[in-house]
Amino acid sequence: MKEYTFFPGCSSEHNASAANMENSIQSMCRILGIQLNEIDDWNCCSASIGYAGGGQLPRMAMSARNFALAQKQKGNTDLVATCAACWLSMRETNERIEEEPRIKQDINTALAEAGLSYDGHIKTRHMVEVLIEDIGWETLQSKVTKPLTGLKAAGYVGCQTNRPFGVCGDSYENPLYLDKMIEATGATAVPFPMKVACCGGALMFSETEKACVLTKQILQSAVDNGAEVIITPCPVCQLNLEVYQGMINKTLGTNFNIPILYYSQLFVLAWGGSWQDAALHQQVIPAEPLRRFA
Amino acid sequence: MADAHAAGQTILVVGGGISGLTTAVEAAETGYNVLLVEKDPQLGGRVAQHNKYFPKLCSPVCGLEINFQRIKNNPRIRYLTLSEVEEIQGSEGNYTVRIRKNPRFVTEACTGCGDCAAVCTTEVADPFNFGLNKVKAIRNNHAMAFPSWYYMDPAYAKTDEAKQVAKICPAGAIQPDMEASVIEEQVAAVVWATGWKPYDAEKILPYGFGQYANVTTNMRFERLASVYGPTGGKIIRPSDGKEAKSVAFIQCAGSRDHNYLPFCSRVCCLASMKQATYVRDQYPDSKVTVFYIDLRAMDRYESFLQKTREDANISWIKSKPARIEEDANGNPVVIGENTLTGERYAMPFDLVVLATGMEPHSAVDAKVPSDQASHDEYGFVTGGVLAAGCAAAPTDVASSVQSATAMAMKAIHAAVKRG
Amino acid sequence: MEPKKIGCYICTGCGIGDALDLKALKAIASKEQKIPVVKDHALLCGAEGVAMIQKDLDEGAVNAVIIAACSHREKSAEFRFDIDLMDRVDLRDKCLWVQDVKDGDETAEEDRQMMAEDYLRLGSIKIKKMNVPDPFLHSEGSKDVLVVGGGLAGLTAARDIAKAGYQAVLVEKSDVLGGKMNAMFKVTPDNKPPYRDLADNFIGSLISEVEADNRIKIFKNATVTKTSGQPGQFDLIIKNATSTKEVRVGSIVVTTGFDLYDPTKLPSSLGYGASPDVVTSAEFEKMAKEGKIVRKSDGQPAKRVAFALCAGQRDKEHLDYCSGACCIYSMKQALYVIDQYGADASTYLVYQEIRTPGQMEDFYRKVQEEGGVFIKGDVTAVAGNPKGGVVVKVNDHLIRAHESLDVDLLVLATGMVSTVDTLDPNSPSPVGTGRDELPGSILNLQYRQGPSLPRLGTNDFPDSHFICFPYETRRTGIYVAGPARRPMGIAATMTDASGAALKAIQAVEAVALGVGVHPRSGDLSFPSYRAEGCTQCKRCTEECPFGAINEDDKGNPLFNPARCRRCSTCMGACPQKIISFANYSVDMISTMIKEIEIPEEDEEKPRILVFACTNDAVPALDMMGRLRSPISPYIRIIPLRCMGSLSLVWIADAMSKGFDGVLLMGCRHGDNYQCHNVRGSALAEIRLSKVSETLQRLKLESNRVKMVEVNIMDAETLPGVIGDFVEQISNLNPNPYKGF
Amino acid sequence: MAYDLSFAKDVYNKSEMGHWIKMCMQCGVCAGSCPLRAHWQHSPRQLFQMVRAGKRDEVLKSSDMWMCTSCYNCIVRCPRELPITHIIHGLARYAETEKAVDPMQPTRRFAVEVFWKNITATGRVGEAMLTMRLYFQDGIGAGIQRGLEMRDSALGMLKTRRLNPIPFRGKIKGYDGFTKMLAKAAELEAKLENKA
Repeated sequence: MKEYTFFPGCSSEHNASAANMENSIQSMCRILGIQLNEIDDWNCCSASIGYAGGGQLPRMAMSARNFALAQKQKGNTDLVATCAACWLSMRETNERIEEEPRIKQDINTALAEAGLSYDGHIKTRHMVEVLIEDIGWETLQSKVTKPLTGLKAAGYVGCQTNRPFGVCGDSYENPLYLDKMIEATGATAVPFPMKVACCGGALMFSETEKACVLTKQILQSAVDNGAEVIITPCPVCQLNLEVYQGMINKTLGTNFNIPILYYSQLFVLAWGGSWQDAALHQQVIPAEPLRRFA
Repeated sequence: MADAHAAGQTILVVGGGISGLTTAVEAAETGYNVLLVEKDPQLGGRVAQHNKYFPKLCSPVCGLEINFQRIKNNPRIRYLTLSEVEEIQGSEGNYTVRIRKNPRFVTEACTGCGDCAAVCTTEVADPFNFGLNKVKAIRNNHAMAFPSWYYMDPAYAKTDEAKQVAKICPAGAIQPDMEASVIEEQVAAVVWATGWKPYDAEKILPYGFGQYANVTTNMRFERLASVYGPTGGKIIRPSDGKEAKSVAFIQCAGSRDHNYLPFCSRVCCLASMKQATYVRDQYPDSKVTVFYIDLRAMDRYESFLQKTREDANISWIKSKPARIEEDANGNPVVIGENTLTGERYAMPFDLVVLATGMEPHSAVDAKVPSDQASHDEYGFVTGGVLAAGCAAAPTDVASSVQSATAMAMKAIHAAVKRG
Repeated sequence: MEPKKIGCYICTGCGIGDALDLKALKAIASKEQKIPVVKDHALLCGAEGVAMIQKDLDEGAVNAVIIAACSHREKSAEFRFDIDLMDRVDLRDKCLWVQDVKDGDETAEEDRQMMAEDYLRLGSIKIKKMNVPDPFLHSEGSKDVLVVGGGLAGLTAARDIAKAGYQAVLVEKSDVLGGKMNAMFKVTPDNKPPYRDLADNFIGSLISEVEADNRIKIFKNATVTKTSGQPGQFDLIIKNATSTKEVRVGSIVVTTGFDLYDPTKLPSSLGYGASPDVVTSAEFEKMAKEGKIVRKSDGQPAKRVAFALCAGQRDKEHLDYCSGACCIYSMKQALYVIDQYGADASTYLVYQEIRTPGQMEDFYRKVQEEGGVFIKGDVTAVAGNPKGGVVVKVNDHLIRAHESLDVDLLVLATGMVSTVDTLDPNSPSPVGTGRDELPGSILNLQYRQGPSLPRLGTNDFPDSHFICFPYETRRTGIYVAGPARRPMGIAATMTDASGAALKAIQAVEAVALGVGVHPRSGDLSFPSYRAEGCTQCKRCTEECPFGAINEDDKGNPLFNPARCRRCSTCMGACPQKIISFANYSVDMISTMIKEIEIPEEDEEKPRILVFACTNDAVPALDMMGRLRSPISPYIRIIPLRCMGSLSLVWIADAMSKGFDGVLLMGCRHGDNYQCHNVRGSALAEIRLSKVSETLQRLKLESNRVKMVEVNIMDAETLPGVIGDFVEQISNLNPNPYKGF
Repeated sequence: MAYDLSFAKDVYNKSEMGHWIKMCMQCGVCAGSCPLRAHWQHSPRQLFQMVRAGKRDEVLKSSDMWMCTSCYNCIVRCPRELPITHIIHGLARYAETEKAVDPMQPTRRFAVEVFWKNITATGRVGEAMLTMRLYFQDGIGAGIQRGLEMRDSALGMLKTRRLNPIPFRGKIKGYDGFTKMLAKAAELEAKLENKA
């Protein structure tokens, strides 16, 4: 039984936009014997868009509070995040606290107001890093009982699990880990030149038209390369690609209807989990292509 | 001789490229003994792979030929090929060096008749042409190669065929069972002239070298343009053999970049101007585009820049491209911002040439042994043993020759000190 | 010396024996050419074969050797014997390997055999005509080296010469050593990791090192008013205010450095003179060295300073070249301002292209780190500011806007101009000007071709073999180093000076042994002439690419063998055929031409003579052999030292002998010449323009003689070039002089 | 206008990672790497040169910094290793604190008025409220309009239990400490200066 401190992030809350990720990840961890110990009373990481309202210290203080709570509750065990943006801002905050004395000092002055303190030393890891580094490809493959043979999937890595830190030293321009995960489930990873293109991120809210053009190109490339589904590790990407398909079809004259799934949903299904376990019932665009494996 | 005893001293020159050859020849013709050590089977080094020199657009072989003649006629120069310096003990004026001689499997008795290559059935990717074509496993680098006797790939030497081939050599020069040997020499000075290797373009991920067939490198392009290269001098694109009439050169591909080589490789700008003339001379209806950050045509080379600028079919875009994509026709599409117009471009070309920079051998596969040198953070030799040409800094050929001649002088100082 | 005893050794290896009729060949050597010792061996370059030759030499049966085997470019180590006379006949590379003979094709076999036999004849004649050169030696030769110019380059050169164990004579025109370096405040870390920090000026220690060295004789306030003689015996007159000294040296290094481009000549848009607060980088450096960086106008602190890079450089109207060091120099000066005024400093560098090559990219970063602002753009106007300082109008290319810079000082980075007087190689040689002192001339060479060093093509640089042999000039034993030769910074200058110093001591050693230097290093031969035959036509003295030949008052040539590069251009120039070398002469080649067998007209086997330059064309022909590219069996190749040695007599000889055509293969000439002797192939072409007269006299078509430029890598195209010419000739009637 | 370093020096000191702007060599890689490059009037490197030229208003009023999608392409490709994404975020924040940016700039409005308020109100994102605020920020009409456009998706989200029907959510337990912490952080932020 492997244990990790867990930071779900806002979108993974009950009834939140990434509930399907959260639920499938919990199933995934159950199968793998991973125990995720959620930080009690965690707060928002402030996300990538938090800079404008928060600036440096308030923004980082928010992540720091989560670290402080984690340290208090669970010591320095690795902290696992499932959301790309959470993982990124937590990791960045920790780095700056450890590298910049001035930041460390100010952050702690602020934390003191909440009766907390943090001096670094908690490693923030993305769930995919845990799968690759701690569980290992062999196990991921060996768990497969219902290989998704014949399923054509486009592995959409997106931005924030890939840059600026990257996952397990994978390349920024052509990361392979997600394709490898798809292949591990028995499915086929189609060639996908847009795998690291940007979906518009948070600008989907404020610059919807511009962002939709980006999202459209990604969907188009996946479809052109024969993908039945798109797989992603990032809730922002998932949301933008799935929820805005309708609008894109309307405004840009396309007729996409391609399910956007998380790697975790694919694993759970391939490992013999139920439709529910894989939270496939929580897709706005139904995961029809997976029916044949259910 | 100024000092008969000093003249008895030997100067060790490591590297048989233009710098090493120059140090060797200049020191020997001043009256000193020289031991020249080259790790490859034949002398000439990097320049031997070049089609032409800038700014005169003449063949490097011309200058090499004189130097080779001078070596042949000068009993003061001993040279070892396929050899590497393993250890250096002592200090300036009084070194003991250990040199490993790797087997060539062909002795100097070889007459270059070529009978062996004719019957050899094993072909390998030609390292001299960066693997762009295949050659026999027993061969010469090129028709002008010096020394002109053949060499055999170690892997091939182990085969039964090699033993058969050995039998047909009229001079009995082929010895597949030849083994490495180690010699020790006393020398007064050590001149490190190990030159450079092209930076590995596959590391420059946004440009997709290795991923896109029609993205190549400047050194490969030299071979592509050479009559003795893989295409007999036809400038064609690898993917489909189509004539490459619209060619882009991307400067600082690896150089001036903290993700790769932080220093400036000095010659790449001029090399690309030169290579632009290859394209323009071969296809009158061709168009060349050069993407650059700063055009570095130092001092008198400026006139070469001005000359190439007169050609309206060569355009210059001040921009470090962000990345390369490939379109449906296999054209590399170069994407970036023209920093003088602010325009964001995406331009397709038949062929893109990456002006990859210089990585000093002294940083990777020809380190100075036994801590006998200090290096800067890039691996250039900055102290300890003497360093000539690109072992000390990125330099063009003329500057390398200057540096190499100067190092001959410094080496003589060491010999005099000893003498 | 004892009579020639020639031995001819024929190799039958590499297929020679199978392809050629050995008996016939040996007969040519012994019976026809009367060579006493003729032997063959199946692998002549093998230990046994070499031993066979050595034995004959040891027993005194032979003292001159013909090796009839492969190209002279092969097996030089094996065939290195301790004798004065040897020649190689190439039966393999330039005969066997370029003759495509199908089995049973008797005509082709016969043609190939004829070719081999002719080459054996040529070799035999050559060795018969060769004499052992006895080297030009001089008892009062000097090995001292003159260094002109006591700046950084000169001091470095003098020190290195002394450290190598030679005497140096250092002449400085001012009363102090150190030159421009004396005005330098700090120096850039050109070759000092981490390439970021300025270092103190080190010139003082170099000066004391030189002054303390008793092997260096120093003349201050002095100039060289005369340089006569030749390497090993250059006789100088060194003058200063009070005295005149006569000094003999063996070779010369010119390190007179540079002047800065005259700022008053700059376009008014750069504002020099518009306000006292527009200064040159030299003026700024002086100010920084003295301490306070202030406005010239009112002495107020100059905290805001702009630097205009390329002030006249890269501009056809002013200096068409880049001055190499100014970018880095100006960055250094920006650091002065920042060091002095810290946070209050504002420095702007307006540039065209930032040129910080190699590791100096780190220095660029350092200056940015310190807050230096770099603007790619042009200074379009400068006006004095009533409040002091100047207002500089800038066209900023990076933000595409015309902006103004309100600064305390504008520093113009003016460029370097070489101080060496040079001679336009294309202008007719100024007869006799070398005989008097030329104002401003560095050396006042007493050379018939003038007191100055010839320029490289249209470039105003005094070197002659740019790229591969950058130190070479067209005046043997004289080398130029530092910014006098080419704009360069401090580290490059010191390297350059060391290199030139090496060349200088190399030259005196060569002279002492009586051997030539580049490109025919080690050559013992030198020209001599039959005075009584001279018509004072002066062609030799005018055409010598290296100015080796002076004239007496009557116009007779005065040879200076130690100036000579052994190219034999003089020999080719002489219409009287009176100039020759011990081992190379007009008569030798003429006799060779006459010795070649010319088949009867009815045999329909034309003969075409090829004169090939031994430097590039001959290696190219060898490569053709290695590539096994077949060529016409009708050609006969005679290598020449250099096309410059081409005597028109040979064309006449070839024609009257019955050759149907003559093809000349020389090096590229013009601005980007590749002729190792600079002018050789160019002069040959000029001479050829007169050959049509000869042909008319003989009633022959002028297109029977053709000259082509051959580059060493042309093996691929040569068969075509030869083929076309053979074709062209076969379309003409056979030469009517056959069989006369 | 005239070059002046006072603005640049402010940015070097006060704007997040602003001191890195000195190091830009104007190669243009950042612009080429940006997914919304077509929509930037001035590319990042142009903004940097404008900062160095002292164009305070043009920079701070510019909409460009607000075009950043935080994809980090520019960061990983910059040959001078400038943390460009953070510099751009910093400039946006600096424009916000200087009150120079047009309050109606859409991204500024969403990030500051909607998102930041939303997360600081409870300690966590309330997605439903966030979406509502976003839709209705231009008034009821526009809100309904926008809501209708997204109606199907919204219903889909509700059906799949990925959108909370009740827009209001409780505060985190340590909310008081949380707000005090933010207040203190904001106070220190004002005094914060960049290293180097």
